[in-house]
Amino acid sequence: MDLISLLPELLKGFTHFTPGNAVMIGVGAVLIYLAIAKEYEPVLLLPIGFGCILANIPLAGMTAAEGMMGVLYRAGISSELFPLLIFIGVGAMIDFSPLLAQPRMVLLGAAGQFGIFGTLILAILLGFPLNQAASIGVIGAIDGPTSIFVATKLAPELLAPIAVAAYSYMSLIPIIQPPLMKLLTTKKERMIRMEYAPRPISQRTLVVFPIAITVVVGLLVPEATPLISMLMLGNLLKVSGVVDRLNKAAQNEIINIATLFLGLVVGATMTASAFLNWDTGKIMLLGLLAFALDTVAGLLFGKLMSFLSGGKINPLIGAAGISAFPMAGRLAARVAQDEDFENFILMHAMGANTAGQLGSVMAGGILLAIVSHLV
Amino acid sequence: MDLISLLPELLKGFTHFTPGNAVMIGVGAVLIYLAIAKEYEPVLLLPIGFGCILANIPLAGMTAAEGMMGVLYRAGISSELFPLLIFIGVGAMIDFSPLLAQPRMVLLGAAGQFGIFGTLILAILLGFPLNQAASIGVIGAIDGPTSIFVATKLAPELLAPIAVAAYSYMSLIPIIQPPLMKLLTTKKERMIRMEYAPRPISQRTLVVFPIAITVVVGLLVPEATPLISMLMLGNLLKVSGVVDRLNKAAQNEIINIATLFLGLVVGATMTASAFLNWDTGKIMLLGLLAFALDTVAGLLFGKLMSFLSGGKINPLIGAAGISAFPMAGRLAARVAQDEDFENFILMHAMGANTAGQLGSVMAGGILLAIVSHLV
Amino acid sequence: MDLISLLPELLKGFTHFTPGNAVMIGVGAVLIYLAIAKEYEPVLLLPIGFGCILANIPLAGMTAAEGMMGVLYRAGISSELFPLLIFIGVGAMIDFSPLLAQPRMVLLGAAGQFGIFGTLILAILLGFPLNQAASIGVIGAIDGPTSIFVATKLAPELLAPIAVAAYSYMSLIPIIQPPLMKLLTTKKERMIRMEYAPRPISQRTLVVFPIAITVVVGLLVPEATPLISMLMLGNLLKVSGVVDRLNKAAQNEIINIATLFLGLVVGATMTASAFLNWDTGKIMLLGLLAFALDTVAGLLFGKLMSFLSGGKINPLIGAAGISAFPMAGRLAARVAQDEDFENFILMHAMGANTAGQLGSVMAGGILLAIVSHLV
Amino acid sequence: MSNEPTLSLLITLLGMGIVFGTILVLWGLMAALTGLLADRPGGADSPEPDAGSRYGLEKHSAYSTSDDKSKAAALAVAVALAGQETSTARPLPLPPTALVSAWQLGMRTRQMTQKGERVNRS
Amino acid sequence: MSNEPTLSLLITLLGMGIVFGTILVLWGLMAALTGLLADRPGGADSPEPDAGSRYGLEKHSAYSTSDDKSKAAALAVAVALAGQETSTARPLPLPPTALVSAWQLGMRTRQMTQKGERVNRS
Amino acid sequence: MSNEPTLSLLITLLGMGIVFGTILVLWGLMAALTGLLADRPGGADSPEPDAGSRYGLEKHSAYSTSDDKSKAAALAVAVALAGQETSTARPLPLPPTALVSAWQLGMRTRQMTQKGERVNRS
Ligand code: NA
Ligand code: NA
Ligand code: NA
Repeated sequence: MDLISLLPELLKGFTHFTPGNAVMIGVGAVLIYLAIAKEYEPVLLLPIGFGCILANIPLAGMTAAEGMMGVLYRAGISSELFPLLIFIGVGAMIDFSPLLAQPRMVLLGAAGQFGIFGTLILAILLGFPLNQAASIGVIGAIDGPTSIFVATKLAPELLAPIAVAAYSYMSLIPIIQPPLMKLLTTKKERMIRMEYAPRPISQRTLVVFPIAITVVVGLLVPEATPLISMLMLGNLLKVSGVVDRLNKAAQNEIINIATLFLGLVVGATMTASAFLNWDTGKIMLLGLLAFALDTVAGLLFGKLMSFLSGGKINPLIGAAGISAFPMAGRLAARVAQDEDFENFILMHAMGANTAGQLGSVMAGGILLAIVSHLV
Repeated sequence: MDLISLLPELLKGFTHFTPGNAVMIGVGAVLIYLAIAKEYEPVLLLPIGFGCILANIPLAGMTAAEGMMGVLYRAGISSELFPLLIFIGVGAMIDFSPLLAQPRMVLLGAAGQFGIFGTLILAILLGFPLNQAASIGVIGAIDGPTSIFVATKLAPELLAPIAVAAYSYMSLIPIIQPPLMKLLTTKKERMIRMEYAPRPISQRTLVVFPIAITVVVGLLVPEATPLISMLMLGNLLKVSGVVDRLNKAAQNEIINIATLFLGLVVGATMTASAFLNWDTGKIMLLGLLAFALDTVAGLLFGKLMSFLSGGKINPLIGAAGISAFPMAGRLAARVAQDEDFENFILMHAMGANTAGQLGSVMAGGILLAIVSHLV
Repeated sequence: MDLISLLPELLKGFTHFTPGNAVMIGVGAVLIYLAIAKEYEPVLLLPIGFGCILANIPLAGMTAAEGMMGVLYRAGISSELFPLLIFIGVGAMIDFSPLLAQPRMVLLGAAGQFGIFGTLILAILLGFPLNQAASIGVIGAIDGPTSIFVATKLAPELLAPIAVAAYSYMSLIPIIQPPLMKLLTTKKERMIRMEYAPRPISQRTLVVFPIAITVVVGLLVPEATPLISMLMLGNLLKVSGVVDRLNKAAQNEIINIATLFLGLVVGATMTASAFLNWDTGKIMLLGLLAFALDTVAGLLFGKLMSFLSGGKINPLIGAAGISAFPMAGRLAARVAQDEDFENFILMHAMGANTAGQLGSVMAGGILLAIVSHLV
Repeated sequence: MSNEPTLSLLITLLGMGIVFGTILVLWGLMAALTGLLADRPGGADSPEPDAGSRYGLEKHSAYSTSDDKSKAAALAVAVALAGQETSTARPLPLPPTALVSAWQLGMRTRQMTQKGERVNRS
Repeated sequence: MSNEPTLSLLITLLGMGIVFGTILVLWGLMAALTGLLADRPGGADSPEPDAGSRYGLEKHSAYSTSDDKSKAAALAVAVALAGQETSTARPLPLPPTALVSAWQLGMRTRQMTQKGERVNRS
Repeated sequence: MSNEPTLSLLITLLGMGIVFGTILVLWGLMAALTGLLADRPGGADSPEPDAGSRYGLEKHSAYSTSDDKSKAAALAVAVALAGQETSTARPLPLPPTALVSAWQLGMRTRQMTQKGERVNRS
């Protein structure tokens, strides 16, 4: 009845608006700008940026437990469903043939995970508790769903900065890696041409591979089973050749819907109160270091393999072992070509790159296992 | 063991069948008939009609809490997810260029909302309590998801008649509007030709527009944020041009699945006991009035603008401000052409029409805010 | 701190691995082999096989209540949503014209359900309690979603072997049926040529049919309403011709996603402890008998109809009345052609086949009603 | 317990009885539907002449002028063969009287062109 | 209770007032957006010259050389008519000054070719 | 607390150790798979000769007759480049011995035709 009492109600949007909200809306706008103008991982940064804006409109209720973002958070993040659904689609898009054709390339997928642990050490030194430090370290998996999966289990309170770091830097790989590549390798090394004499890969091998990987990794690292198994399920849908309907569903509707909602929900955790603090800054810095450490470790291991093979291996492919499929693989091949326009190491780099994808998931699971046991 | 005791069990479907069920199955059949033979909003009226039939088959258990319709009701209506998902898809199908090219057209989107409030007054006079009266008024938003969103929050017990009224009359716009247009405008007015000299719209404008609208409307009317933000998210997915996967998902799988389930679940609330009463009849009548009031207010405001502009504005485009995108816009253009076959006001009418879409969502949010505060 | 204590942790995957797990992983691999190499219902057997493997990796946590499979089980099996969503898609793929063109063919859809009840009797004799025996009997519906729907309600503990039997034998129909066809019919009978002089089917008939079936079956057998109504909804989406978006959604995204998840989740119930027991063996045997009994009953009823019609009906079409759409229909037509290359009974067989689909759903609902009342 | 087998027999009798009973009802329903809702040439008493004629004219026109029975029969099988595909099936445009000879003749013609393919497939 | 009608009138006044107020804000916002973010010929002070020029050049090139006003107007309507279709719409490439005569002329030309169709449809 | 850095070092040692250990197991696994499951020319002891030969014949026939090594190498890269696209990838049909010269030659040929495009893109 008392309509005058409505006035504060009418202005409540403004009276509850904080400078922090304004900053975060700006952050969201920057993410959307990067997504559209720079095409940095747009399918994720655009929804994340938009979710960030939504989370900082006061009283809109979308991030409340019963609001849309709250409902989607429980449906897909708490339940871990969204990263796993995305992995079904990713698996259906990966071709493991280059790796199976040159099995020794798989070693590079191990070296490229050092950044995870190096960053963990640095995070501990900066004062983060173990569960948070491990979650920050997994930014070094250079694989969005893995980072989100582990962070949700170990330190959900850091989900937003970790996801933002993981996806932002993923897009910056063409800027982060080349200087390190040139710094750590000689021109002569970068000019090494590699033989490409792979074994022929039969259809049977391609089909048995994802099943065998699921079982073997599942027994060795049970905590990695959800991620690795969904990646391998997607791959099996593709290589089987008999379930085209499911293969297409995995590559389209399932991954698209999960990606859109994952991005929105991750962005919606970026409230001013949760995001605007020193920890976020440290995480962004540590995330950058994680990417660099991965690349350095991969390159050094590549140089070791080059030395051990008597100079038959181009150490650049080590940088492709960090995951970030398929950008890192293509980048290594392009840097080699920058030295020598007639040098083609793409197939080797893609082998290392898919090995990095496997290694990232396993390393994430291993860290999850160790830290769950200790915390 | 006592198989004779099974006999009533065998006939239970018939013994629990009431005349009301029969009437409602007839209503469902009529809705399906309108959907198929008359093509009145078939993607919604067909599922609503089928859901209505299901709800009136006794003991089928589909509308029980643990039945399929109960599960879907909680998943998509209680959670408000279905109307919001539909809005993502609608947003991805709307082109705001005609509106941005003629910003003053946005005013028509305000006038076309008077039906909401006029109907609220009438509903109060007919004895409906405020929360129900407001929900009935929002039929005048002439926008299905907005009506369903507000009704779910304020008066879920009236969801079925409100949704049926909203979608049925939406299809009747070509019958409801033209007589009012001819009654309220002179032939001379209908023959006014309008200049089309819009500013050029840059890609940047199209991208910034949905983000700015989300923030500004979100601050001014927080209650409208869920609806307006999902509409704008869909639009951003489209105009960004960099997330074609998500744009297609919004326009296809997301909106299709949400529409099918929304229709079924809304129909499933049409049980004989809930639907067959005088209130339903009153709501259907008030809904029709809401459409008429919107049109009248839009036309009168169009005449005012025409007068103020010195006769440079054709008042017919006022009728396009009611929302009901894109039917109302096309209809206004066609009525103008009926007078003068060489008069083209389609771009202006579409501008007013998209403005009506924005105005409807905001008016729904404003009414929700006021009434939530008072009830 | 005590890293030595981590060692058992590191080997936990192996220490918890049982011979039963190994056997079940083998079973999963065999299912995947059948799916890929033999193309036996690959869209279901491949996910089931993969889910089986996942369920037997110790400590992976995917089948725990909060694991991915647990989440999907509650979302789609406990809620009965997955089989019903699949039925929407199946309905959108079925053409009832051949049945409507020859209404008497519907009788064959009744005879082909005898296997359900015959198997129930055998299961009771083997010592299964009534609820389990009935669930096992419904394998004889020769229709995956019906079997899963009824088993979930009556005996969820037997879901895995029942689903595996239902889908495995479905693929074996070309091996199971022909010997029985040749055993039970004479060459002369198999050579009977049938008139094809159907009434013309109007669009209106095709539209009214699914609605009428829903109402009539719903009143006669309320327990069958969920299944029959979703089958008919899908069919209505198709024949209406005005909701192409929804029709495509039903035939693609809805059925594909539900099928993938249903398969995974059903497979994930195949833990060694739940699956490796004599009951599973008995169920597999009884399931095979169910298929044979259905075929025999269908053929004998076909012979009866042939006799009553004065030899105008080819008894082979009786074997198509078991459901298993559309394989059984095509098989009957092919066996007839094997005798006489110029004998075409495909349209008649397809009529019986779609009748079998209806009969299977109704018989499942009837058994569910009777047993729910008695247990 | 001891009478569970008896019970299962009773359930079988009852169950198959209801199945046959329901199916008989469906038979009647389908016969009624196809009779009442057939496209009538005059269509004077058609409850929805508009829709009926619209569908009749627009959607069946390609078929409705054809009275070649063998073509009609071949079409029917083609529709059935396409049953699994995800098409929006159109109603069967069959003439009211196509005798067995026409049906068999039509199929035979169709088969000639497919013979090689069929042999390869099986 | 007795003053509920009065309350509803007040709600109407308040509600329509806020609706108009918000819409006026949107008008200002849209005017500002279209003014500030227009593609400038020089683009010297453009905040994102890279992206701007890229979009301007790559995506509008097909239209931007055309100064035929009737074509532009016809295009605008074509875009509006296609509004419901699931396309990734491109921004309107309209020249800054297309007077009413050009607009009407363009549409008239377009209409000539569609006349028969339109009559059939309505 | 004070020994958390030490702990983190131990975790790193342990973690990288397990990562390398697991990867070594995968190496062995992959070597075994590619060895055991290769398509054999004779295929006498093949565990599933039917499926194997079927896939081999039906699906690779387009490639298997080609012994032009440079084409094979170019194909391999094309497959890798297409890795992100939503195709049902076929197994790599590479001949068992394609030496570095053939590989480099093939790529060079391919590159010639793409030079302009590549320059524009970067
Ligand atoms: Na990595
Ligand atoms: Na409106
Ligand atoms: Na059956």
